Amino acid sequence: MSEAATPQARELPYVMAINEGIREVLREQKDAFIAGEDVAVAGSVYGYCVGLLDEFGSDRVIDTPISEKGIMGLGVGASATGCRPIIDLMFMDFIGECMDEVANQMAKMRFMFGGKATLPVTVLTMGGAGGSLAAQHSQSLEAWLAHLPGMKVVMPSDAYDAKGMIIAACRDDNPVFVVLNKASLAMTMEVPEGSYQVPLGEACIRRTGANLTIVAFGRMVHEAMAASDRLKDLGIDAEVIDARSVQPFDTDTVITSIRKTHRALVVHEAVKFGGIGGEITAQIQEEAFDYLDAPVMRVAAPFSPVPFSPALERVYIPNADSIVARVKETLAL
Amino acid sequence: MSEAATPQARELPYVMAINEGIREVLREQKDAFIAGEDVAVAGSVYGYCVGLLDEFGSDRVIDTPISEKGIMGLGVGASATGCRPIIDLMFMDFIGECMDEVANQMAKMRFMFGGKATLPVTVLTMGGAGGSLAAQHSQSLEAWLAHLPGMKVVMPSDAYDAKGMIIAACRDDNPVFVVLNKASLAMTMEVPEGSYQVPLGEACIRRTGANLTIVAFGRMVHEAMAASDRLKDLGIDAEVIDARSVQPFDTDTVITSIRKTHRALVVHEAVKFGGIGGEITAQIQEEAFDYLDAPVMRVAAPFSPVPFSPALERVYIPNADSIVARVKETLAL
Amino acid sequence: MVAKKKPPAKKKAASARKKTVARAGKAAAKAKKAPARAARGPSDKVLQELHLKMVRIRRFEESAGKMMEDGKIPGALHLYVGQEAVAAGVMQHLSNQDWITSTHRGHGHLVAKGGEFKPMFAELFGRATGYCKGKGGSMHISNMDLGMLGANGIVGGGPPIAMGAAFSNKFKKNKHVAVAFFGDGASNEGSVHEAANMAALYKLPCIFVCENNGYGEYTAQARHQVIIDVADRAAGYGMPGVICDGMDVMAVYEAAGEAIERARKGGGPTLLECKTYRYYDHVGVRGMGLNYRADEEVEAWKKKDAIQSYEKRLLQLGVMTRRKVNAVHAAVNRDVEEAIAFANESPYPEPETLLDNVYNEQGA
Amino acid sequence: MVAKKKPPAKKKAASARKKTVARAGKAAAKAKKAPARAARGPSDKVLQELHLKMVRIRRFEESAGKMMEDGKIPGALHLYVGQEAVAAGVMQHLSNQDWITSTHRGHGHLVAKGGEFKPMFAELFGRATGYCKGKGGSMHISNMDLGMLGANGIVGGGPPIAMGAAFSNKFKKNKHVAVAFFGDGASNEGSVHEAANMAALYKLPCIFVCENNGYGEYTAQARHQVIIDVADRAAGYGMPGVICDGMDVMAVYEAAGEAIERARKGGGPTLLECKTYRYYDHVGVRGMGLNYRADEEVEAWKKKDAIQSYEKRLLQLGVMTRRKVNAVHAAVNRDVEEAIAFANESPYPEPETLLDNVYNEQGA
Ligand SMILES: Cc1ncc(C[n+]2csc(CCOP(=O)(O)OP(=O)(O)O)c2C)c(N)n1
Ligand SMILES: Cc1ncc(C[n+]2csc(CCOP(=O)(O)OP(=O)(O)O)c2C)c(N)n1
Ligand SMILES: [Mg+2]
Ligand SMILES: [Mg+2]
Repeated sequence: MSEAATPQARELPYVMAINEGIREVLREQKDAFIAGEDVAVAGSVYGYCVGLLDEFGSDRVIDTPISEKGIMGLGVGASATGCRPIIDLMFMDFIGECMDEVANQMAKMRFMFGGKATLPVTVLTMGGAGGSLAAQHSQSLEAWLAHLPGMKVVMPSDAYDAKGMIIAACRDDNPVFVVLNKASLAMTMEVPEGSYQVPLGEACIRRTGANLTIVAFGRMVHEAMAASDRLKDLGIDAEVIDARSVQPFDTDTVITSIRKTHRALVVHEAVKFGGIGGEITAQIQEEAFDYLDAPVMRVAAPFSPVPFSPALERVYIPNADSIVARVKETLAL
Repeated sequence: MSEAATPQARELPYVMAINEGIREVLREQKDAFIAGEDVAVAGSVYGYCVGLLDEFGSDRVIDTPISEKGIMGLGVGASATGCRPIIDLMFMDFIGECMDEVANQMAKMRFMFGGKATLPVTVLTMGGAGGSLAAQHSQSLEAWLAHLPGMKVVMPSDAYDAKGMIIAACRDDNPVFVVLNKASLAMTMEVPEGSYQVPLGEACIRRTGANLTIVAFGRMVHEAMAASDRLKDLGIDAEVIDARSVQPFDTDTVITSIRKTHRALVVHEAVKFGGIGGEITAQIQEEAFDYLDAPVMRVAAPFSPVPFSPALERVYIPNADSIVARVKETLAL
Repeated sequence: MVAKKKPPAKKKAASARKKTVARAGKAAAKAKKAPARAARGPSDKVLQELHLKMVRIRRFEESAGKMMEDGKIPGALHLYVGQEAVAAGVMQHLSNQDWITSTHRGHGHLVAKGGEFKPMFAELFGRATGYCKGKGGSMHISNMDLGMLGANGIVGGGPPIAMGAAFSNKFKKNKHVAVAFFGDGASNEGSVHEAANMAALYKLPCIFVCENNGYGEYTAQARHQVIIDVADRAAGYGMPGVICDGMDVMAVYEAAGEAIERARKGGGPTLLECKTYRYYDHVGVRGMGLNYRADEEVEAWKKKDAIQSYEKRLLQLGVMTRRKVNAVHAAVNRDVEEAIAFANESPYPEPETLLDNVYNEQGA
Repeated sequence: MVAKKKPPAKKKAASARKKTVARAGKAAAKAKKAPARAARGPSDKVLQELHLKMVRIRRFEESAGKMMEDGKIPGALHLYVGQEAVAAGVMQHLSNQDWITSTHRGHGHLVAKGGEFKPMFAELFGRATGYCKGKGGSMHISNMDLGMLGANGIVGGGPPIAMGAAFSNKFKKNKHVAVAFFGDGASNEGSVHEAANMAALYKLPCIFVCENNGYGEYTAQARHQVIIDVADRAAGYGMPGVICDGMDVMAVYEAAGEAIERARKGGGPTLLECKTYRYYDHVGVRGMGLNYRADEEVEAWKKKDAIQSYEKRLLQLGVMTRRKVNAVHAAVNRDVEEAIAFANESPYPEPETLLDNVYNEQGA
């Protein structure tokens, strides 16, 4: 692994970091291929598969019909029989079209077979709102996947993690969903060349703080960082944790932080009711009940489908403002 | 409505209460019909549709092909155009086959259309483990549905509620999932004849208690009652709340109880991680933080698919023992 | 990895094609010989309405494309330009009591079903005066009063819903039909398979109109299915499969008329495939700027432009004069301008309305 | 609400049927004339293996039924009795490197693929010595070493997985195939549609074997689809559709042989429909005791019993003697008894093993 070496880093947008992650995997794993709608000739509708067809050819970069059940079944069958498929599900919203293949086949086959099957399959999919793509192209449904024994689910918040987690997911011998965020595609940062892993199941402390722990998922990490800047002025020194992995979830890092800060806020883009924030909140109060000086706060989307109009979508998506407002309200600042 | 009258009650098993609920609906609503796999000629594989074909005929009691997407689409299209369909999804585990129709069409159509569409459709489905039906015929996936704005979800725990909630669901002008439990089919109790409603969104206090509130979903209500008997000997006087409705959830009844008891335990049959218990726990500590003398406890299934072997399924499903054990552990009794 | 050679069964497919194409041929021929004038041919009024429908769709879409490029329309916009003959030819047979389900490329269907420009542009602009109060946008634009069950952001999302609407019609014993529009790409979705089988089984008044424009996004038909004619799948459900020239509004009008009449009479569903083409990119006008189809191909199809060829025919037949035709265009242009002005001046929805319409509160 | 009259396309279906039945007819005829002896006919060894496979399946299932009624087998048990010729005729052409996906009615497929009675009964009994350590049971019984990708509790769950396994074979450029078994009822699932189209598009070595036993649970085929032959759907994917007598193991053997050989040679997928029948109820032996099919119908099919008719033929051909046949039955009975004893004595899985096998811990 190139972790040993010190690979050169350059500014790279999230979208190209995804591209490099897939590219590294296809280079290092001869049994790996990527299949999905318009990933080959078009290079994916997001552009993160550009150049893959040229470098790896049509046997390993495969355009599929519009058949999510078939595509996900391809991932199940091919991974159980010796390949390491990367399956591209264009929008996370389409998971309803293949949820049986995901939930009843992919996640359960190993267990049902008494451990005799191994499914090294990675599913890349795109979640999140922000572009007025309305109710069927903007959802964050990670809570559904995290509720599935046998499945791993990660949400890289930046370019570095996107590349590193795609590589880690594809090296993992379990089904892994890598939930990307479409509003982050153009976000740039320093990304090393070559191959490196960001381990699955490990949260990352983006900022250390003394009296509030903010646990954020995916793109919300950046809103949490912005909010923490403004909270400073209110005398709140927030520690910001990028959960990075939803399943498995890194409870230890979160609990350790809260034992120090005594206050917690969980923020995700998904609808609050039934969102992953409930699970995290429950775990926090189970493990750090006596350390909490205030109820664990949740900031998430309100209980409605994602609206089309920018005027409504703007107020729908959680952001730094709503985080700050929530903290002020709960801590009566 | 026959609520006014005092209808005669007789002992009825859960399965026949379901039958009467559907029967009352088909009698009082001329635009209602029931469609599903083997509901007509076979009277459903659970037997709760027996006699319906004879009474209402093949125009209103309809056997369908094995096509869950088509069946759920039938419910969406027929309800949006003036019918009041009852759609039968034989096993809740099959929802993955039609999750797009449920999540992206049924739950969202009204909102996406700016309120111009009304979908009075009720989906009956069967959840729960206990019969060694293994990983694909034993799941409890209510958390997926409760995370869907636009959808209502109820889980009747006994025969009386099963009949009354089916009638209430079918009279409601929104999509409603009635999640039944296969291990409760033979459970009998007094059920009134004729038509009556059990309102959606209202929890029910099954037993009043002083120092612990147990919030239970579906069949777990009976385990909670059994556990509360044994907790008495340990000096714990538990109040048992049958949540009955998952979406909307009756937070008020639960919070009021906890303000009195200062302790709470949530129990459901679904896998704990990502289960509805997390949401309920989060709401409890948000609204009654200062009243809690101990962390909110959760008792639910461990993180694995449902195993086939009775030897494993027995330890997999939450029961009175695991509830008592959890209480002892948390309250250090 | 795409199958190049035709597999054995191709023969059968071919024969099926001949049979069905023959029908469409007949229709087209009849149309060419003496359409308007023929005793049983459509009236001048119908011929003029077909023309108006196509012009309204074309102008609406061309303007929507511009508005998008001017930043007036957020989100994804899938233009119907090129396929006007299909929506016009089918919708000419439908009343507001007949239902349709549409696709992500749905403006044309709504315009042909009677959609007004003002609330349509307002919806695309995300304004409170839109058909969906700004909550749906292009991919969910709809109007229940017009019998339009919505555009749909899910490919293959419409057919099961249309089948359900057709079930309603049969249940209520009325004579109305439901039409499901879907693309060649959508034909590979399981939802279409299930809906078609159920419609045939229950003999529902449901017409499955496949607008085969040769591509699903950037993937050519030959790269997403082996068959050439989606209509070949009809036999697998026990329903008639018909193919017609989707650039010839008369051919669509006649083929759709037969299918819809059969459905109204209790004859069950039909799979009607219309061979057509979209002029602009999959999404937006220039889209991603990929060259996945040859310019020659695009030009060749444009030569068969549904509106120009139809206008020529109308002039030959004397159904309309050049002046009349120009007047139609001018009037439609005025409508478009007024509608855009209306949309521009319309207010955005108030934030407080966000949580409205999630549930029907009158419920229960 | 079921369509009674045959819609127009029925004619086409009928013709298709004739064509394909002709093929199967040919096969059957050839088989009848001089099968074993014919130069290119199957060897005695093959003929005897086919017989052994069917007898093993029949005995296993009959005993499993008894064990269930004796309360030894928990959960749902779907017996394969009656359909033995299909599993035997297809599996005779497969090695452990060829993959199959099965259904909820999967024991027969696993036995024919080489499954051993001891770990199979142990699995049905929920014991730790079962193929799946007692975690899967009847609906998920599987053996990767034998190339058996599992029974499946989801109707239509297998075909997409088999398509994926066939993709693996093509990707790895080996000559192995994948066979997806599914029922007439499953043919209406969208998953089968999507898998078939993709297999044809990529020309995968995938054979779709539809075991048409005339019912999906308690619903007769005429009440779940209009077509009579599921094979009619093959043309819609551009793959050959073949029908054969699923009660005639030689007919299945020959039809499957052709399809599998074509797949190994890169000729792509085939939809092979085998007309067969299940003797017992949908689930269990007597099941729900509904009378949804006439006793005469059941008896008529039993007259064509795959094993009895085949044994007659083997005796005529002199491939086996009555004594040899009896010896086979006796030996298989011994195997069954030993296996049941083994299962009975086997321990249940330890509660501590519950959370094992959810993830591959060696992962990453
Ligand atoms: C279930 C689903 N899968 C994929 C997509 C992404 N998508 C939107 S349009 C489209 C192409 C549809 O092609 P076709 O059905 O031929 O319609 P056309 O765009 O040609 O009008 C795709 C793949 C989607 N919206 N929904
Ligand atoms: C997705 C799904 N829908 C429904 C069922 C319930 N079910 C189990 S077997 C069966 C009938 C299947 O019929 P067919 O495919 O013909 O197979 P057969 O039982 O005749 O062998 C049904 C409806 C299921 N297991 N999975
Ligand atoms: Mg297309
Ligand atoms: Mg069958």
